[in-house]
Amino acid sequence: MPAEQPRPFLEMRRIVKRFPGVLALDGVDLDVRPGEVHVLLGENGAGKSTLIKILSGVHLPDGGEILIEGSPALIRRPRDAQALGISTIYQEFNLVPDMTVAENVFLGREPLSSRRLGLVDRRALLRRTREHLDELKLDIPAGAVVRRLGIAQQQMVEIAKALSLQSRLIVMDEPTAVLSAREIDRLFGVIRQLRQRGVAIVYISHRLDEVKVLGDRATVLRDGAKVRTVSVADTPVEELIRLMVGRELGEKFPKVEVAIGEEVLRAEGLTRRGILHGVSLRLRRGEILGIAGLVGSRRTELARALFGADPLDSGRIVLRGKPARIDRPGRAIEERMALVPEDRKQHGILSSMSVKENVTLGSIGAFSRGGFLDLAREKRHAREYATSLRIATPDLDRRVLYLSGGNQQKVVIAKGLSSRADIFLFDEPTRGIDVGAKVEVYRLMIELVQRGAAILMISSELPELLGMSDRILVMREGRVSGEFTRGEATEEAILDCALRGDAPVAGAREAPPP
Amino acid sequence: SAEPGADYPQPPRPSRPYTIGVLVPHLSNPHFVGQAYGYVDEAQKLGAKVILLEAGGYQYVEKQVSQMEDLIANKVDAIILVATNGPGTVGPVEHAAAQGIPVINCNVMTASDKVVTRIRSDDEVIGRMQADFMGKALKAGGKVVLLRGAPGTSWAENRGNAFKKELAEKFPGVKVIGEQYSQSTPADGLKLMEDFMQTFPQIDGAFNGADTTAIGAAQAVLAAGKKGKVVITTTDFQADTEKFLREGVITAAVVQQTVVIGRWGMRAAINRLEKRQVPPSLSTPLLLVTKDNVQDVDMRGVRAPEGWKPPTR
Amino acid sequence: MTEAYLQESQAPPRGHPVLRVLGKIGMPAVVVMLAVFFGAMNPNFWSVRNLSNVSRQISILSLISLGQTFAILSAGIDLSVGSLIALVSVVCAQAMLSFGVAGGILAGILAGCAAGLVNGVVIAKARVPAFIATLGMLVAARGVALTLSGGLPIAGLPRSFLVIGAGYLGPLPFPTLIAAVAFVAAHLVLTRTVFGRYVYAMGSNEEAAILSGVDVPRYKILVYVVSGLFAGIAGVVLTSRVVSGQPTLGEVQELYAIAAVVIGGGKITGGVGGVGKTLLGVLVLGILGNGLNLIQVSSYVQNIVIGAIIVVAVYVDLARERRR
Amino acid sequence: MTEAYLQESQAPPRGHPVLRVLGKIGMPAVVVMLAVFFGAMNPNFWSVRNLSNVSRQISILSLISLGQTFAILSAGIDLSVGSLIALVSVVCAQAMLSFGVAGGILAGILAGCAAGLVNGVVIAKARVPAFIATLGMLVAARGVALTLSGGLPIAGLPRSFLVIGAGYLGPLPFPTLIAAVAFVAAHLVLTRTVFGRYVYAMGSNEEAAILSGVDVPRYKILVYVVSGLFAGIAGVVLTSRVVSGQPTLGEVQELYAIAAVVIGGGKITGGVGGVGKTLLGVLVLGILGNGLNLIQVSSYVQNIVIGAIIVVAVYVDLARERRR
Ligand SMILES: Nc1ncnc2c1ncn2[C@@H]1O[C@H](COP(=O)(O)OP(=O)(O)OP(=O)(O)O)[C@@H](O)[C@H]1O
Ligand SMILES: Nc1ncnc2c1ncn2[C@@H]1O[C@H](COP(=O)(O)OP(=O)(O)OP(=O)(O)O)[C@@H](O)[C@H]1O
Ligand SMILES: [Mg+2]
Ligand SMILES: [Mg+2]
Repeated sequence: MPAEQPRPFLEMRRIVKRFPGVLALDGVDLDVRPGEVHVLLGENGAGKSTLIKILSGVHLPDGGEILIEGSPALIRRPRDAQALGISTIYQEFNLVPDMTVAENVFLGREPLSSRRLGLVDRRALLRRTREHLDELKLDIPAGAVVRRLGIAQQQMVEIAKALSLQSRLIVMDEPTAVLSAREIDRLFGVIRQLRQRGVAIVYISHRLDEVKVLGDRATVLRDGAKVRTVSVADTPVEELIRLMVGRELGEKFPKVEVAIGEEVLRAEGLTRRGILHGVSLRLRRGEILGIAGLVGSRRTELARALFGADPLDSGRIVLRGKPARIDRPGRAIEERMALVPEDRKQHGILSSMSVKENVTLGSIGAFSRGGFLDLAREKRHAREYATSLRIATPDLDRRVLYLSGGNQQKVVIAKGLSSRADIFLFDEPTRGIDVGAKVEVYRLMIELVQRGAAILMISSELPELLGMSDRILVMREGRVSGEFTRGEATEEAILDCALRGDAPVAGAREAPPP
Repeated sequence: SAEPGADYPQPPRPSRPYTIGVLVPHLSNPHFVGQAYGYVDEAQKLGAKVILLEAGGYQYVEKQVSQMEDLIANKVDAIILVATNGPGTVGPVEHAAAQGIPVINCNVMTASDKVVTRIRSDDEVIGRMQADFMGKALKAGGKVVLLRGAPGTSWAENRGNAFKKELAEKFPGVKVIGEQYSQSTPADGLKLMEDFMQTFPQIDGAFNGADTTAIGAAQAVLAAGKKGKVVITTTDFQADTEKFLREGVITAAVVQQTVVIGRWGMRAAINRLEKRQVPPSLSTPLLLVTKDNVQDVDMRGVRAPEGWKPPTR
Repeated sequence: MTEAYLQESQAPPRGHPVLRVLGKIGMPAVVVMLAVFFGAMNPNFWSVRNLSNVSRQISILSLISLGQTFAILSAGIDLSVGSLIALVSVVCAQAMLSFGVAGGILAGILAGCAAGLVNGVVIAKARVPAFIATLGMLVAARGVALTLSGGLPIAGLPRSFLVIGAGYLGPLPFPTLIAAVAFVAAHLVLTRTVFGRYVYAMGSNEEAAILSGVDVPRYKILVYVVSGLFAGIAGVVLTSRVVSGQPTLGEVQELYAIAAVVIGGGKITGGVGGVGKTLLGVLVLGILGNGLNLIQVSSYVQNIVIGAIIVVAVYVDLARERRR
Repeated sequence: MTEAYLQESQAPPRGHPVLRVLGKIGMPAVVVMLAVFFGAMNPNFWSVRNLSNVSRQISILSLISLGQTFAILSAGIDLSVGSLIALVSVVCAQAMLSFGVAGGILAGILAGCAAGLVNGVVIAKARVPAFIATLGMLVAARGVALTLSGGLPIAGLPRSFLVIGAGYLGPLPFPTLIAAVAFVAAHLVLTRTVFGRYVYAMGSNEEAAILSGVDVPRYKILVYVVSGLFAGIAGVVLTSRVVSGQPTLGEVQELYAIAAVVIGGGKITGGVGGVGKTLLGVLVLGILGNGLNLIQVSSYVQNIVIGAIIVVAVYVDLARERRR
């Protein structure tokens, strides 16, 4: 890190932003120098995304000023930010699902073959997109329709898009949340190159290990206020956490060994053409079964198949000793299963409904007599989970739409936990939630298994898998490629098992001509 | 008594069965169902085959134009047209004429002169007859409102205007204080009359371009307890109109003999196809029906028989 | 979410100060404004008789708008309600002539529910988009009504039946009462029952609802049966008002029902809205329809005014939203 | 997205084997089926004269459906196209009487664009939902048309103007040609131009488009101007076809235009669809309208048949989708 301090590229001064019922930002300062990776840290709801949304013209600040290279800048629309050389990778995906990768990468700045007629030069569009994809070593077809890509592939496309802008400041709001080791390495490679080229980077993440390897300086936010800006190198992780959370955290993984009981879920040769190939697994009472694998290894599809959300071509599922026909999620829930889906925006939250209504949706039957709701009891129940997961919301009637990303994720988890289930399928449950809340989620998982539940946890965060699982299955290309007990599992062994043959994460279809 | 409409007599049954296309604006009120009966029944007697098409409403000129094209493409022998609209139907009429397919124009007139004959009871006369009755009924002078009927239709325009003109000329004592178009359903007539009665404390008479609105108006007057205090005149004579007229809620109805229009149209078509002389215009007599003469009305010329339905294929 | 972006990120709309003041209160303000205005132009507007007229005139729209509220909240739509009124009217009248008043009413309401059931099954099971399914029903139901009635009104209904449309309880016309009861019932169902909660859930994020165990097909079907039920009641009431079965009733009413829901503040894409909002929408349309007649605006010009007010009303309401 | 989810996760619909076979091909199969059927029932169906009739009859629906395609693709809707036809017709006819044929045509088309512009501004700038904005225009434009014309048709248009509606080029009626040109143009715009890309982008994820720096308001306005333009052309052609200005033209055509887009396979929520798909939808409706007349189905029953076929056609098409 350079000793002398170059003039900041960006200065944000005393930024204030109010939302109904929330003071999201309360006079926050931020300055970012060329060629530095500046990390934004803070609990869910601290104001990180809001700050960068103001920087990128999504929100208008209620107070404060923004300087670019010392001169005041007016950013009223995303286009203004782009014009100033600021590009952003948002926390929530912002691709156009029905358009191709290429069309997305160049959306808003299509190469033209005739400026006068506004004719798009499709060849150039595809060619230049491929160039950008290659930079990231992605073998996603430039003509693939984004809707058919996986969540991780979509994230990589977003990154490619942001890079293609040749910006001088790139904001990344939790870019790695949906990525696994391989993609993350590539991303970091690119980030280091950018730093060489003097590009400034604002980096938001809840993965402190990343912060350590990548960050130059870090600015910590708490409840919309800036706590302090520190040099990452000179600040131990525990200190960062204390600055964020304002208190000491207990151990990271409050794992408790629980007596493993009888088998509650058995899958035999689950097969879905082109997706899953003869997957078998056993899940026992009191057990946390971790599922590792690269993105695209079909862990999500496995979970969805177990839950009856996707049809199976062959294979059988045995629940609590009895063969079960789970052909729709409704059946799964009747069988006291619960799923915390991976993609919260599409499968998780009901954004126009309140926090309360989201949390209780899966268990609403429990609060009704003859179809009529007992609203008071429902509210009490919802409050329990909201508080134990520390969901940051002014009140339980706030629409989930208005919660921060991590708090939305907490709502999704609460929804899963609040059901009467005793078999839980967690797909990337801690994605995007802060360190404090993670520990909270782990505690709740332990409580569940102590109460005799069984948990299947899909995760791309190996430390989390290693820390919490009793057993770990590794998947590759829709097959189980290995199994480890808590004792024998190590990061290297699992990665190796997941990577073996290093299968391409491709295969999304070409776009049909519009 | 003689079959109504005997004064344009039924021709002898032709040698070969003709196919006649009949186009009407719609088939969702007694007026046109009665007329449809006239066409179909007469055709049966004359051994002709009828292709009966409705446009679905006066507003669907374009659909009627298309239907006429379809009939021409389908090579019918003659076309009987009840125009949705005067100028709008000129094109296909001339097209048919050019194809040598004779066009008989009934009830609502097309603006084209390429038609064999025009058969109708005149809208102006309908308006005037109501005006004369209204004028006499309110000889002391009074205030009347117009429920004109469907906006943009020739009958609503012509009948209403004729009514106002006649009043202004012959009965200056009777003032038109309000007029409004509405879809011609009882529901709309009811609402419109309710609102009129709120707008004007004193209403002595209500003109109706069609009896669909008159039935609604009658309800409103009944509900307001003004039965008999408002002179309601109307056009045509469906079952409810008759009921209200007998009860003295509706005062007078100028009745078109729709069945007769139908029969005459078919007779003219056959005559033309059999190379007989057809007069360039025929007008079917109108009846002024009130409580006093209602029992002498010969319904055979006015309505389709109980339970008759337009042919469903 | 886009509207979040729009809401938070854009400066509040400029525009006439009066609008801005109104903007603070939104749709209720619009309703009051309209009433005050028409009252000033014609005192009769406030007369008990006229108000009870208005309330009776809007009872039909109220009923079908309630059904529409369910459909739209669930991210669907029911274009068939207008035609269903005609179908119900014909069925009800014909049945009444042979099976008496009770029989007729029952038959009419059942006809409405049956048609709704068909809509529901086509949408939920065959997974045909609601727009298409109910458009098909719009066209077909009208055809059935015309075929059954032969295009003729069905007259001669028993006097006793007419009280439904013409009767009063104190100053309150029966249709008004029926609509009022319907409003309360619908409100309770939407806010206090599992079904109501699921209606919102389906409209907010169908996939998430499915993964949360909501039996979406089943409740979707129920939604359209409910809409059909309300159309059935509306059809019976209207039949009584016009003392005859009419195959031509209800044309374009579906558009006004949808308009009522959206004017009130319901989101056409589902998940947002409610009975209260719908009531506001109905009031705007009802007061306009009555008031413009009372101040004798020509029916041609009425169209222009109504069109404009619909837009302005919603604009004012949104102005409030954005100010939050 | 829900249906994406459904496609993946639901078993293909059971249902009659014939349907299942058809399902493999989808909407084109439906079109062919209908044509073959009507041809078998009445040979005249295949006569050159009849086919050219059909092509002319669907030209109007084609034009407004194209405009509707833009609106729906952009996740909007244009309910006003039907009324705009009437407005255009009246303006065109009146202008023509005083300024001659060219003047009339120009005035008509400009009127369409102007109305579209109003729609666009209200939607994009005042951010009133497209449904409400264009519903308001639906009601208001009809009112303007009636007021301008006094409710009466405007006759006496110059003969030379009538060729547009009645003329031929070889066996091809002019309206058909005009529609054909419009189809090609619209296709090129949607597939080859930046504007076209943005239409899809706005419809598929408006927020993403905004965040990518697309000037969404500007292009939204353009979408409705285009829709108004097509309504303008349709209005002029129709005016020539009915040799007069007509304030009552085009009623409920908006519903059929939307239906055409969705029947073809366009997604009512935007982002998915295209000119080719819309053409299929138009053909289904057009062939039905003509064929049922040729085989002399009673007009009552026609409604029932059309309603049913609309639903079945879409069902068959979706069956194919799901098989993917
Ligand atoms: N080779 C491929 N072919 C087609 N689609 C793929 C492929 N790889 C990944 N995908 C898409 O990427 C998505 C994410 O991968 P998937 O969920 O199947 O595995 P995963 O291990 O759960 O990934 P994640 O780590 O994101 O949960 C999948 O839903 C799938 O649609
Ligand atoms: N559009 C909005 N409307 C209302 N409140 C909002 C909106 N966006 C954010 N908030 C609130 O502002 C606060 C900060 O949200 P923000 O998204 O910036 O948190 P964050 O630091 O990004 O959290 P996370 O780590 O979970 O992403 C939260 O309390 C959130 O509820
Ligand atoms: Mg965030
Ligand atoms: Mg996954």
